[in-house]
Amino acid sequence: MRGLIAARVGMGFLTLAVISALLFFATDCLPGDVAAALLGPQATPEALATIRASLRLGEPAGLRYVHWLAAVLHGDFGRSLATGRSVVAMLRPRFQNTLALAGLAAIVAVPLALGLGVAAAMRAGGRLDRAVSTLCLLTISVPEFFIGYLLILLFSVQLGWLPSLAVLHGGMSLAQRLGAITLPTITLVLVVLAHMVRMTRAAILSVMSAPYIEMALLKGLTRGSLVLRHALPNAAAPIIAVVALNLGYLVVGVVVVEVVFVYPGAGQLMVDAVGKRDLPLVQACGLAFAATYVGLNLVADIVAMLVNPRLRRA
Amino acid sequence: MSRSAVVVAIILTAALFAPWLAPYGEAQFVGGVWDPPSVRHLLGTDNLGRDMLTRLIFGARNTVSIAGLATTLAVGLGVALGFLAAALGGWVDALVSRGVEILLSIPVLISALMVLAALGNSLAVLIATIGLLESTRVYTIARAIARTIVVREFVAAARLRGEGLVWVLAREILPNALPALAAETGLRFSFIFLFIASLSFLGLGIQPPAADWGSMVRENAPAINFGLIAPLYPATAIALLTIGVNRLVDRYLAAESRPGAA
Amino acid sequence: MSAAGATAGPVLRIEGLSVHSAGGVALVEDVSFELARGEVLGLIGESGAGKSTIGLAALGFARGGCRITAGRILLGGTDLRLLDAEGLRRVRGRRAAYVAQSAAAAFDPAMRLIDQICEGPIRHGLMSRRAAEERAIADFRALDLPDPATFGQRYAHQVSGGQLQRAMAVMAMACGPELLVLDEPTTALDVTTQIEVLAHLKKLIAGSGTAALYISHDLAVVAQIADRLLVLRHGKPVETGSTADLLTRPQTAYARALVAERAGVALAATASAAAPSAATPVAAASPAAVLEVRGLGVHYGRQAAVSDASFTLAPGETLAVIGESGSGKTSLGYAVCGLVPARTGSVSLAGVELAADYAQRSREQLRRLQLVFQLPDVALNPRQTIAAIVGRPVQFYFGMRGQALASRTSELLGLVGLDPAIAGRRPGELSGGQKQRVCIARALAAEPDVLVCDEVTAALDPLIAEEILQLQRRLQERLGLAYLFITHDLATVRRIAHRVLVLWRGRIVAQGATAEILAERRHPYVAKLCAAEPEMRPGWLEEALARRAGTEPSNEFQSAGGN
Amino acid sequence: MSPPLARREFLRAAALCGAAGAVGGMASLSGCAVPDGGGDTTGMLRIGMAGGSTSDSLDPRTYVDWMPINIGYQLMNGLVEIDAEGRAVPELLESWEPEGDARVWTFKLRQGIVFHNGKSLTPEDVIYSINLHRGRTPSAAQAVVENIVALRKLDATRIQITLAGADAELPATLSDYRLLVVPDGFEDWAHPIGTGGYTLEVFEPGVRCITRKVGGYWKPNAAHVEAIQVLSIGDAIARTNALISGQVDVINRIDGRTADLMRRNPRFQVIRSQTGQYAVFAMNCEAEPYANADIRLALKYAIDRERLLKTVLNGYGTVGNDQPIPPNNPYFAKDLAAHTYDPDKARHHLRKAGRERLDVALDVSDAAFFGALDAAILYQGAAAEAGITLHVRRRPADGYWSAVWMQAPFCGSYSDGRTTVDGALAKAYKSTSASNETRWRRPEFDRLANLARGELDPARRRELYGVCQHMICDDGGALIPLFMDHIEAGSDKVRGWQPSAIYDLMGQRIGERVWLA
Repeated sequence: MRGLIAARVGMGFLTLAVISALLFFATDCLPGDVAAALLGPQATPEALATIRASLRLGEPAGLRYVHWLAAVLHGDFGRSLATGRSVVAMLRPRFQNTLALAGLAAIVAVPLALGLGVAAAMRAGGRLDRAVSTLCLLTISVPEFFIGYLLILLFSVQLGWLPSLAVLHGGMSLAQRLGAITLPTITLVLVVLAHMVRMTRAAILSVMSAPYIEMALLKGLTRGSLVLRHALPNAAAPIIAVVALNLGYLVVGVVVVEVVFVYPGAGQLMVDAVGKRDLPLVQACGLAFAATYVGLNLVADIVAMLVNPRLRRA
Repeated sequence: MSRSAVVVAIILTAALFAPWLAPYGEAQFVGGVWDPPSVRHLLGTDNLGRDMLTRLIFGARNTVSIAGLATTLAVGLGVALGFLAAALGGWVDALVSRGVEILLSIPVLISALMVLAALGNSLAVLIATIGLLESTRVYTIARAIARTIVVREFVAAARLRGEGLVWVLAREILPNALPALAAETGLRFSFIFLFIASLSFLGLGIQPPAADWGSMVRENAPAINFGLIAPLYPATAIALLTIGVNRLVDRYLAAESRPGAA
Repeated sequence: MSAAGATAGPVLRIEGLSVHSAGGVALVEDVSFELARGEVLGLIGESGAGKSTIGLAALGFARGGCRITAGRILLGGTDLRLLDAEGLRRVRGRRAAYVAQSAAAAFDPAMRLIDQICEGPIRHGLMSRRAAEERAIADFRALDLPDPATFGQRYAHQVSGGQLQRAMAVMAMACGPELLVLDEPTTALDVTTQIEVLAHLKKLIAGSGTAALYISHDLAVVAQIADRLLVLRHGKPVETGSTADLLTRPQTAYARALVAERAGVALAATASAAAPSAATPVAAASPAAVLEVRGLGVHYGRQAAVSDASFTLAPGETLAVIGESGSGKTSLGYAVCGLVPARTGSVSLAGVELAADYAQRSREQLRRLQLVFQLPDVALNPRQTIAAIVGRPVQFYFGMRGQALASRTSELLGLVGLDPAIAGRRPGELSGGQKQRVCIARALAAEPDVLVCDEVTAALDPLIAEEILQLQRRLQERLGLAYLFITHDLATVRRIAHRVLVLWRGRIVAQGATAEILAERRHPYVAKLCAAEPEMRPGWLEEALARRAGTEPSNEFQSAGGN
Repeated sequence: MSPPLARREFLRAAALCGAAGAVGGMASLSGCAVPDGGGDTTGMLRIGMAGGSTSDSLDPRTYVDWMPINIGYQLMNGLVEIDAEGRAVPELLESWEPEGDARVWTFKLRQGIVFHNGKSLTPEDVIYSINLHRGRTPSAAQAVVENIVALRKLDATRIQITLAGADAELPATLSDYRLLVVPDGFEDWAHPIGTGGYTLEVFEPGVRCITRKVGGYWKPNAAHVEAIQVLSIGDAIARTNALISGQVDVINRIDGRTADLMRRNPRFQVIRSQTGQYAVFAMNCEAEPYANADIRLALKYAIDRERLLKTVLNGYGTVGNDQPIPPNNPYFAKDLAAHTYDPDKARHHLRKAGRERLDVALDVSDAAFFGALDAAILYQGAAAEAGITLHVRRRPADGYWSAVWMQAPFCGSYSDGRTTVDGALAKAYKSTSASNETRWRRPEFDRLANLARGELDPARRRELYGVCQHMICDDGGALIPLFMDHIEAGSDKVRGWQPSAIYDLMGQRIGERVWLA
């Protein structure tokens, strides 16, 4: 078990290194550079030259990447080309916001999805099953920004219960904070719910035809304990995989929700950074997202192993 | 014919015969902005004063063709790589899986943005980009499915006979993986609609004046604040096609899992 | 044998029971019988006779899509067919319990054994958790399971087949049911483990006074445990009576065939060592060996599955490889085929040494050495038609196409006794016997010199197994095929093998002509194998146990408990 | 020089909802409960505006987008202000005198002004602040002050500026929002020290900023509200919803349709400013086929400007006539023939250029100007009538201004209103301009424009500028279909809110001007 984990963590770092290189050279080959992005179209050639000189943009990309890598290995993620502020200082509050929103959405979505998935599996073919699957297909087929707009229209404009702006800042009490991110959380829950419910239902149903389920039935167990005590633990592996995939989306994929709810998350920061070719910031955001994603996959694999006794002492 | 089959059939005929069915030209301006439904415009007009019904019909053609091509590319690439990784294992599996993990961990909008900004926003590049990015997700599912089949005896029997890798993948593994892959393809087809819509958030997406349902939801979204239902038409169209396709997949799965069909 | 007297009325009375499949086919038609307290009724018949269906009906259950269409099922006076789902649920496990054929599949792999065993009594509100656990541990001790106090903490994959089967019995008896249904509980076990489990089951039933329905296709096994027998064929009752009467004076023709077939096997076992039975082929002296194996060693990680195995196989000869499960028989066969790369030693075909890994062998070498798997269900691709399965090797090796291929395929199907019309159907639609014939046809399509058969008859009913063995002898005589025949069933060895190779913990402990090896019982291990074969007369079990208890062989031969 | 609309934050620009001009309004105008925005909002003016980005800084040399400019005017003061009629009026410079040929100017400093750190305002401070943008500087305002040759302190209250070329409207040029006055030698841009009505309390770039009122503000009738909170809200629908649900008092950049809707509800007010902001489809006069004057005219006649005004802006703007001076500008050439939509005239010019049909591509993105994509689609429809096949190529908003603008031969662009006519002409039409997007270089035009700039006699100057406008309109490569109004909206509680002659939100000085009823 430990050997396996060490290997996976090692692979994780390798992945992060490759991602940082990929992001660097991809952003670098995009048209324009940070000087042009900063000064805009009115920039005079002299002003552009001054900035480029001060930020050492003249050096070849490879050299700049090596400088950046060397600095990172010493724990210094460098300063933003656009603002000169420490990249970590810019990213930390926003990444905390992203994790907070993703965490809250996960706490609501995962149990709800498992519950609905199990319930649908239990009464497969019944009215509840059809209702749940229609709800899932509906949420899948509506773009997330549209769900966001509809929620804002209903809850903050019409009913006025909840603010449509999820602008988090120091001065807010916990209640205000939760109030502010309620609508974005509901949007995210609806977006990831469907995939998890359908996969949970499919995983449980595929296990329901196993001989030990028939045996449990012949032992006179209720359908509820049949599904919860016997089917669910054995359907855990595919369910954990789909939960990890969706948690990854909650962290990595929510740029659009951040725009609609004006939520100061890391997604928009990264999009801004790419827009301005602010390479150190792009790298920092990219690595933060990648580390979270690789970490999530690792945890998912370990949990999957723990749940399956056969692999526990592998 | 079940309800969902009828819905999908209607949408496909609309897609195939768009130019003949549509009452007006794809980009023809016929009225004011968001005019209410009338005799001349059954579903009213869109954000530029074009006939909504015409846009939906042409939108069907573009959406189904683009999403269809992208899905085919995504599923084709994802399944091929997934099966290879499962069948060969070892360094092939490790290499491809790490590569996929890299692509999966970069926010999808950022990767799309980089590729489209660098290579230009043509239709081919758009479909290739969506296909490539979505194939990473198909890969993970296909690999998991193939790994359960590769260990079966009949695969060993084929390999023992000296069969080549391609034969084993295509004739031994693929037929058994089809049911599960069908479920994944159904979902992927719908996710790709939404991908096109969110791309238009970055000013990307297909070249105007072509219509696609995802972008139409995007363009007409503000109307809801005026109590107008303009964006609901494309949104409903996407919902109907998504539910229709996935219900048909469920029906195929039920048929597949009946005894005799193993 | 407990007294057969009915005290408070029959525990189970089934009247005119009929069960139909989803497609409307009658699986069971108009079956009636009674079961008194403490009495054991044996249900005998080939697969497809409806035995399991009746067993499950006794718990008011019908598998996948089937429906109980007629008759009454009275368990202690209550007709199960009148109960709703909740009523049935309260009966199952509590008043009537079920023991499945494969314990490995019937146990939930993700839950500790003790939790699954105590689940019944706790959920039915009969006992507290602590009381249920204490009772289970007591039962473990009664059934000689290793360190009973902690045995329950293990998971199903950490326990041997025989131990699991006993644990399943404990689980079934946990609620002290009135009726116990045992569905072929020992079939999946090898001979030596079978005796132990049978003995424990008999003791358990006798001790608790529970009525039992014992389902099996092996007359000799049922004879040891059942008071009365009911013979079934195609879902209809054929004959019923006390075990002793039926075994000695079977009335109906079918019953007689069953008894005779099983007796034939038994007779051969008891025949004096000297006279080789007509059925046992004599190795024809023949010149060059078609297959030569020198110092073969196979390792899984650090564990040696086969070490230093050497033997030869002549054309047209059958060499049987016998030994308990876990003795390395299958590993040997797979190593010869290259499916499992051998660590040491060499395998040569017609004098030419083969690469250890099949992938490095030439197409011609692969063609001349074919493997037939044990379980036909998994050896055939469910999505391909029979024509595709059997035709592919012909197309692959000999490049035949179109009409020539079609006629060759039909010829092959005919060769193995199958109607060519099934070419268009899929494996899922065929019976076990038919599927095994397709596997053999596929192997023959390559026109091989050597056929490695890995326990090909183990999963089949005796009558069908018999047909497959006869088919293989005919093919051997016509095509000069050489067989490397892996099995744990001595009867099969006697019927088909020229020479025998006995494997124990990966080593060859004996090798020679069949009659010689089986008759002389020189080697203690071979003796133990022969002694473990049940004979079709009541009371044999007690003698065998006494014999085994008396001459307790040194612990090295203690059954490792097949896994 | 002034910042074009939101072109840096491409996502915000894209998020400006590609829908033709229609941005979220309010479905039903029935009253709805107004949730409290949190914090002590008594006397706090809450502004929700587009134009903020995570990389904003308060250093005037970096001002390119709206939010930093708005905050800048809260903390600091400029040299000269532009009033509602567009005239240059004194701010920190009390009065000014040109000498002889308007090449040398003397400015008198307002007295008794004190910085927030107690230091009183001196000529050295003004000179230092202007020099920040001269010479080797990363400032984009370098082009604005390029004409200044020498900057001298005359005495304790006066400074003298010598120009390379005469400029009759130098004071208006000095009203540029980047020429803000800080103490001599000041460098700590994270905590700017200015003479404005407010001091900085909280600044989170791209998120929000709070400034608190400073007592004793020298400017009469200004700095009424206790505090100002500016929130960066990129998405137009989000901005509108924030106002409707009462989370902010003022929002900028709403579209024509939402404006109509807001107007009908007494709880809200809509402010419309005509500041000379215009959209342009720029043709590269040095590239084929745009080098041919007739091709340029054909394209100018092939666009339906009225339909664009109605559909894209819902009427909130005025039809443009392919030259940068708006109708409400005193120097507007009234005798200019309008290029109204005329497919036949377009075909006529095509035939003069020796062609029956024309096939061209127009690169565009919503990062160019608000509703650019929809305008291009409408143009495509109209041009087809004139036998012109216009391929609209939608380009990603990301990097539009570096990858498409000035690269593609025919692309969408934008210009904000200028404080002076010369500013407008110098920006994109003089041969020497770095951002001459049409590469239309006419020495004769340069000579006339510079002559006009130095001309002190208004009548003569109007005549000269008239000729310049004719030259651009008839021969230039700029197809300017629309002048676009700035539209902003707010709750009726906000008082003293007037349309502005330049930029929006009262020339970005709304913070110190309005009060809450």
